[in-house]
Amino acid sequence: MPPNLPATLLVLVPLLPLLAGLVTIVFGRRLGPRVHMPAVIGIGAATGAALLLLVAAGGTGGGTHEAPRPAETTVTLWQWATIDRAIDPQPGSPAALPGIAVGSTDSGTRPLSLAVTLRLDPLTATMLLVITSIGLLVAIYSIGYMHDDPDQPRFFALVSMFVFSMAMLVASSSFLLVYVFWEAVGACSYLLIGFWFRRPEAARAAKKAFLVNRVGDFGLAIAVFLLWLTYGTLDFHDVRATDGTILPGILGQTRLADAGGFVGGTVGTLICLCLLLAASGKSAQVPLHVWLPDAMEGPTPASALIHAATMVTAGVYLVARCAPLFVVSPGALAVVSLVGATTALVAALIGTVQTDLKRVLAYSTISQLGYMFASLGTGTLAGFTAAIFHLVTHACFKALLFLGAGSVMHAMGGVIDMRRFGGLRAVMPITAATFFVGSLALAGVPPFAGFFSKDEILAALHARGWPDAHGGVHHDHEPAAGAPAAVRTARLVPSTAAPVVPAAWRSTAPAATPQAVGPLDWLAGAGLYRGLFWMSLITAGLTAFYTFRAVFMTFTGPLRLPPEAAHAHGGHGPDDAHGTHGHGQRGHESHGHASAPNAHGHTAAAVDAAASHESPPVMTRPLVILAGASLVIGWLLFATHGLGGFLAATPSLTAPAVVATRVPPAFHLDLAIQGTLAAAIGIALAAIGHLGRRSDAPSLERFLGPLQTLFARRFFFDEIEHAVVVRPLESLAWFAALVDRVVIDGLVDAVARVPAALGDIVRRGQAGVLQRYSLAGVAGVLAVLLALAWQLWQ
Amino acid sequence: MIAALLPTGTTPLLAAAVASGTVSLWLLLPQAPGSDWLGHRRGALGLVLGVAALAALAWAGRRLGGLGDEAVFQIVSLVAIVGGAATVVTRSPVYSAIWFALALAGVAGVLLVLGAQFLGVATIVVYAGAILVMFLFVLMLAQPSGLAPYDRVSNEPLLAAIAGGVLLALLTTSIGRLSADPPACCTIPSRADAVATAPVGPAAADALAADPLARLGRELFGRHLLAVEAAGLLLLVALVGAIAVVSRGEVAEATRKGAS
Amino acid sequence: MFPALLHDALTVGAVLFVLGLVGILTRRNLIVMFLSAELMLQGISVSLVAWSRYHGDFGGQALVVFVLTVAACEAAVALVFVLQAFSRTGRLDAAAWQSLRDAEVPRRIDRELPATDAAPPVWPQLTPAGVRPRRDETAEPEREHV
Amino acid sequence: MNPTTSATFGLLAPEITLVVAALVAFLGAAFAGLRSGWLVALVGIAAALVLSGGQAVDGVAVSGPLAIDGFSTFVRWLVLLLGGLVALVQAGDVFRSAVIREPQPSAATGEEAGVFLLLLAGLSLAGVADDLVLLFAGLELVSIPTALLLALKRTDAQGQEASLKYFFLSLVASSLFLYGVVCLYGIGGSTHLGAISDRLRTTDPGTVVIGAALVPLAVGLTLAGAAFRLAAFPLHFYAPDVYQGTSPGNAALLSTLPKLAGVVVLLRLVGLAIAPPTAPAAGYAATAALDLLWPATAVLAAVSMTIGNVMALRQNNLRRLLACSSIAHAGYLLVGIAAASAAAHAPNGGTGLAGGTLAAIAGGGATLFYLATYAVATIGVFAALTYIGHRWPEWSAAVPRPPREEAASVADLEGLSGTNPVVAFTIALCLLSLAGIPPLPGFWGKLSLAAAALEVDAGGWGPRRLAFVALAVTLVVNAAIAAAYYLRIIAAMYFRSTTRGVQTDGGIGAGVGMVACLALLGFFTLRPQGLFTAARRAGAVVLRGVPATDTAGHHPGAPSSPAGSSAVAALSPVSPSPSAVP
Repeated sequence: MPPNLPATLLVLVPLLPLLAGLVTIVFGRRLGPRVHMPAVIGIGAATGAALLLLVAAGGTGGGTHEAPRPAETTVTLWQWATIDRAIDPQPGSPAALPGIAVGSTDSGTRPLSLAVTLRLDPLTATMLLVITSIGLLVAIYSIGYMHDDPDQPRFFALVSMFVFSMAMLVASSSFLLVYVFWEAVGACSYLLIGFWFRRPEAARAAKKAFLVNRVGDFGLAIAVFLLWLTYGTLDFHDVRATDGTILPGILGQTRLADAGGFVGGTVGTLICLCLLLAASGKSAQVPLHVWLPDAMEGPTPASALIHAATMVTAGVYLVARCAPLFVVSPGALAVVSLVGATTALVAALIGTVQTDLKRVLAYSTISQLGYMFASLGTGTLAGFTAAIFHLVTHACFKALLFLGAGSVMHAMGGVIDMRRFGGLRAVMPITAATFFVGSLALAGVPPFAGFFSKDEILAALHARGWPDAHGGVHHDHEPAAGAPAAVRTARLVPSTAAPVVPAAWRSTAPAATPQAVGPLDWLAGAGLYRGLFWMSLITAGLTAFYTFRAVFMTFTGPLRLPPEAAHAHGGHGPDDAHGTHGHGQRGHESHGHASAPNAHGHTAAAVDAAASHESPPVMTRPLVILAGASLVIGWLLFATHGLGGFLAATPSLTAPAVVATRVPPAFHLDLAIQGTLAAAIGIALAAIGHLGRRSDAPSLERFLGPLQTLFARRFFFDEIEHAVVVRPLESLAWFAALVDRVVIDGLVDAVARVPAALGDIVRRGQAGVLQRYSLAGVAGVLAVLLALAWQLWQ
Repeated sequence: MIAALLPTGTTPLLAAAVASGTVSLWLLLPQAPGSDWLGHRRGALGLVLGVAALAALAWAGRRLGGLGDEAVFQIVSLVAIVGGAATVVTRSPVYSAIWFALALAGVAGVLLVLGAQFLGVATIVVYAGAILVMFLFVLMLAQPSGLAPYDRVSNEPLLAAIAGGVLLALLTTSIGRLSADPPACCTIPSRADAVATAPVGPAAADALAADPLARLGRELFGRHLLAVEAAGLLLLVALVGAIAVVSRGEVAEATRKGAS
Repeated sequence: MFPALLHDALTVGAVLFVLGLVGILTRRNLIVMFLSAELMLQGISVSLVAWSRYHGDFGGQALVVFVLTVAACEAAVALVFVLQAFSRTGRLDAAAWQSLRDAEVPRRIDRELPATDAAPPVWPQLTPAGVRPRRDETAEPEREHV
Repeated sequence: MNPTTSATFGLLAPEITLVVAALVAFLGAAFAGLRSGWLVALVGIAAALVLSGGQAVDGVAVSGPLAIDGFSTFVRWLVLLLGGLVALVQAGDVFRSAVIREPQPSAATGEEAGVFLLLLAGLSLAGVADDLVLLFAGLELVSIPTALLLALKRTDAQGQEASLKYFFLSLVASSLFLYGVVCLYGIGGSTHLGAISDRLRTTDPGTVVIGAALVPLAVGLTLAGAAFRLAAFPLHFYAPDVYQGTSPGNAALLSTLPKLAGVVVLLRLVGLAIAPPTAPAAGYAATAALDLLWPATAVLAAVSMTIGNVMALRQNNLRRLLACSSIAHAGYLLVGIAAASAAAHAPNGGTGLAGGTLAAIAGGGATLFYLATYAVATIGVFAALTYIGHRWPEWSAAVPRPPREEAASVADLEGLSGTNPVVAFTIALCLLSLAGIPPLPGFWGKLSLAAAALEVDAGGWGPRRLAFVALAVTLVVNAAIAAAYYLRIIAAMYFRSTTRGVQTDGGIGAGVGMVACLALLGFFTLRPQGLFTAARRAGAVVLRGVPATDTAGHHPGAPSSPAGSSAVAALSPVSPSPSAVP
């Protein structure tokens, strides 16, 4: 590969979708039926470039036993702005990196340049490939899905702009740029959720998503400020000034090479918590997850792209990218894990009682993202790579599931309530089969993709909960606390070639670095991770349950179609599509066209099954491709341990404290069995409740199905199961949903309401009376004067 | 012991003057009758307190030295203050304007005592001669007879009087602190240095005695020539703008009437 | 040491300034408000001249000339505004202008006031013989709301 | 003392051009039947811009009461730029009046334009003034024409009420400010700013006593005067009423040009107290002034932005909402002033460049930069509102068409993206910039303000730094709150549909102004560096307290004067073109 090629490709990956978006905006109407071409071609070419980049980013990675050398390429596009003085890190703090020339600090005029710099490393390459390839498949799928929508140009322009923003987000090499594109993807998401803005739900959901995300963005802004204050720069990479001195970037190799180069303690924990707040907002973690289920008001392909596969993983990316910052704050890491596991469990519980197919998937997304956070929170190399691994596999199968749901929705005339249709495997065989594959992957059934990645996450959690079980070495006799623990463990790695348990893993141990102890470090004990492991295991079972509940409700049982389905393909005129997509099809009321006589009854028998059919090939082919990927990708990546080794060369993951936690890749049979067992129980429960039943049967009337007599023996079992398992589970889930709706939503609303209430108070002052104003003004001035006089003369 | 409680720069006498002045102002300001228990006694009480405040203020002042200077200054400043207070508290706006003319006379006197002859005369000419007469015209035009209700009540008299009292206390305290000791940080060990470096001050003030009018003119048309030009622009813009506003208002009025 | 004249003149200026401020805060007649504002400027002039004399610098006096000019300009503008306001509302009341205010705040209305300070004169009305006495609504003392 | 010479008038060529244009407008309107007064205004502003382009930026040219330096040149440019934009909007407003036939179409455009030109001249004079007298005259030349324009542009009851309220409150505010000027004069013994600065920084006991007694009054009352012009707490009450009662063009004027005056006053005040690099030491009164100024401005900043933003949340009248937003932005501007005054007296730093002066310059520069970006965005919004003009109400064909209504409430913008995409896009972009969404200029502005606040005492974690971190956090929180109501407008434009027609009778001038603001916003988004550098230089000049000398030297690159050149070189943005480490 020529030396300049990676840089060129790196620029091309975001540039091509940007151009595609601009072309679509400018020429949108003139392209007519080929309006999708720029987006598909642009994102397609970007996908090719991303594939090549994956090869280029390989660097020295791949070796499993020697510590990988960091691989990183940066390319600076232009200087955005230069500020003539940056804050220098406080002398004496770890951020100041003693012994390394930090620019011309003596004159106090070290310039801070805000450059637009892109970077290439394994993490970025992986993310870029996921973004562009899922984007490509979604764009192709949308050709079929959106083919009747009059606003196609806007849709494809937004998708292209989103791919551009997301690519820039993962490729930019500065916290400031990350912040800029963090907002940009939020804006794209806002516009796509509100795509059908004539529906008030969509507009409301868009606004909610934006406002909730602002809370997270606030966290990112504070984090950026704190990073700037602490490290004096915002770049990830090292910058070499003209005079040859190196300004170490926050995640640059100079700093990474120094074991004590990162600030822990209170400030470090605060930075990490702010970053976590940002990540929680974008990745829909408790308590900022409330926007994601509502975001399903957007077009299904957009949901698949943004709210399942890519944008919501930005938080995971951010935490993984900032791994060295987190590793020195075990307390913050513990909070990450805690938030993640809690989110996973709560969202899974809520998912079990949803009747809207897309909402089931939305809660499932929240839950799976929670898994990733739980894994990140372990702070081990295995945890970080497992999270990214799960991110990749989840992007595959969740996009598949969403697109499948979209296919169902497309065929059902916009109806997505699972109680209103059933037995669709007969009419939509390809969708049913691919959806089934996706569900197996999501449920974690071997050998599908989700199984491997979930297994790695469970293993990572298990390793933190039971260090001894993983061949950990106890350091009961710790050396003097002054010695840097990270260095110590790094020295141990080659000699023993055995996994080492950093001291911080035990609850009473000091922090991993010799500096200040963070305020939350007491959290990071083995006991916490044990609890989180069990939570995750339960979540795995719940995941399988709600996934297969949805599968059984949708695709098995007697064939039933909603009346709207007849209209879905009755005609292909734009008005028709507009009617079905554009106007409140989410409602339970029979909608359809007001003018068209509703000749179809509401029962399955009355619906002409022929009216509904499988989606066109342009929609099913992406499903098949994704299904194939979901089948093999987990096995491929796991068997070769390729991804883990590849990612280990990411500079962020070569921090000594991270490298110290390297363990040889292994397949944990016991964990695999536990995970599979949980999934099997979940599937079995779902099958008992829903397999072959009418999906609209209330839970008490389940036994009215046609197979009732044949399974008479199951009567007692069903009842017992219902009383012992289903009822408690349901009430728990309802309770979780209630808490979600009332408390957390209410809390978010309350946060929004406080300023408004304050505003109402302040507005009282604007009474319109001239002399009131002057009196109030003079009183204010007097207060200032008195305060000043008191301050000076006291 | 009261003095110990007060901040540097003020004296019990001054504080009493400010306090009684505040209360007197509150009592004298136009208020609807029967609004409190004082009733018709508030006017008398206010006057008594006001006189007391003036006396205390006069007593709290510094001695100027020569008896003649002292007496003249006391009289003209008394006129200014009484006129000003009466302007504010008189119910009838016409009387208020006339009291204001008296206050202007007092101010002119103070300016004369301070050695600003030109400004003293200019004040009388500009204000009493032009502005005030104009306003009296307007008053006569707008308010042919009697007292309007809004002249007989005032807006939040208590709060405004308190605000005024606080501000006056602050101002007089500041003025009193002008003769305080310098802050601890800045006492120069040797007084000789201080005297040597002392810039303009009371001694320089005597220089004013020589031909003040010419010097003021030189100042105005020397260094401040640009500002004079700017003042000319200000007068121009006020004149043109005022006429334009009036004429446009008439046009609008005509349009409104034509429309209706 | 510190010149007594400066002290006393500054005090006079401060008193005038404060009186003017109180006036503009309390009096509702637009013209009296304006006069009070001028009173504040008088206080400022006195203080400026006092400092000018203390420092032996004519800048302060020059500034007073400009204060006078500004006062004249303000007078012209104020006259126009006051006249226009009067021609629209028929009153010189500052509190009459309340139509611009926050949408949620009610209009502020004063307490009822008798028309004059004294009790309103009520003239005896002689009723012709044989006719039932009738109350004349228009003769009722007008009670103003402001 | 520098006498006023003919050279003084030469330095004032742009202002004189403005005045001549104003006279042309006045006389033409009165005697020659000139109808397009605003055209004269635009030509005059353009000519003034051309003339000011030739002025030296570096160094200080002092003549009479003038100091033409980097700061005053920047202010002058900003005045002319913003003045030109506002004039475009005002010109559009005239066309609108022509359509709705409220006052006579061109009754007094000559007078309006002339008054406006004199306002600009006054503001520019206040920027170049090196003397309290000229500063005061310039500021009054802003206040009185503003009140007159309020009365001229809208003659109905609401317009009258707005102008009346503004005028009387400005009387109070100017008197308070003037007493502050008296105190400054009392301290300084001269109206010359340089002399006042010297006396503030002296250690002579007699003068120090006067300073110690008068500094609180001087600081507090000057701040009050500036707060009125900025529409900052506690003198912000007039803003919502006055904006609501006047035309959008006047609202654009009110929300920008007086704010510039307020910032000029405050920066001059801070600059008075800062020792120049060559001065021996900071005096008691100067440090006291700085120590008093920063907490006061910080508190006013926090309160202003919070009050403005929360008050805007439930407003439906657009101009009222934008007035509340203008209050909030006054608060943001004060953050920079607070940072500048705090950093200028760093407890550990000495004087000159070694101490906190650089951080102070960061604060001043950030304020000026933010002001420029804010003003362009807010003029853009008002230009668009002027351009929209009127909307037809909902009506059915059966009944006669009801009259048009002025587009005044948020609901009046519904569906604008469908009917007028360019207008909707401009409003949206301007509002997003005001909200501080990256990468728009408003974001850079907020970033530089927050950065300036965070640079105060960056060495350690003292109480001052904690206060400023809290201030920066308040700023960020407020930006988040503000997004809610800006978003409401954007949502109304993009997420609602309507059948109401748009009149767009605001005239072509407002349309041109709108597009100009859009172009400027786009330019500053991509290349904020130029404006940033200029603002920073201006901040450096005004806050370094460069001694006023008649020598027009001090070129940054000139090696002739070692001390001066090194100082300036250290201030000028260094860009050693960093390259990435492969």
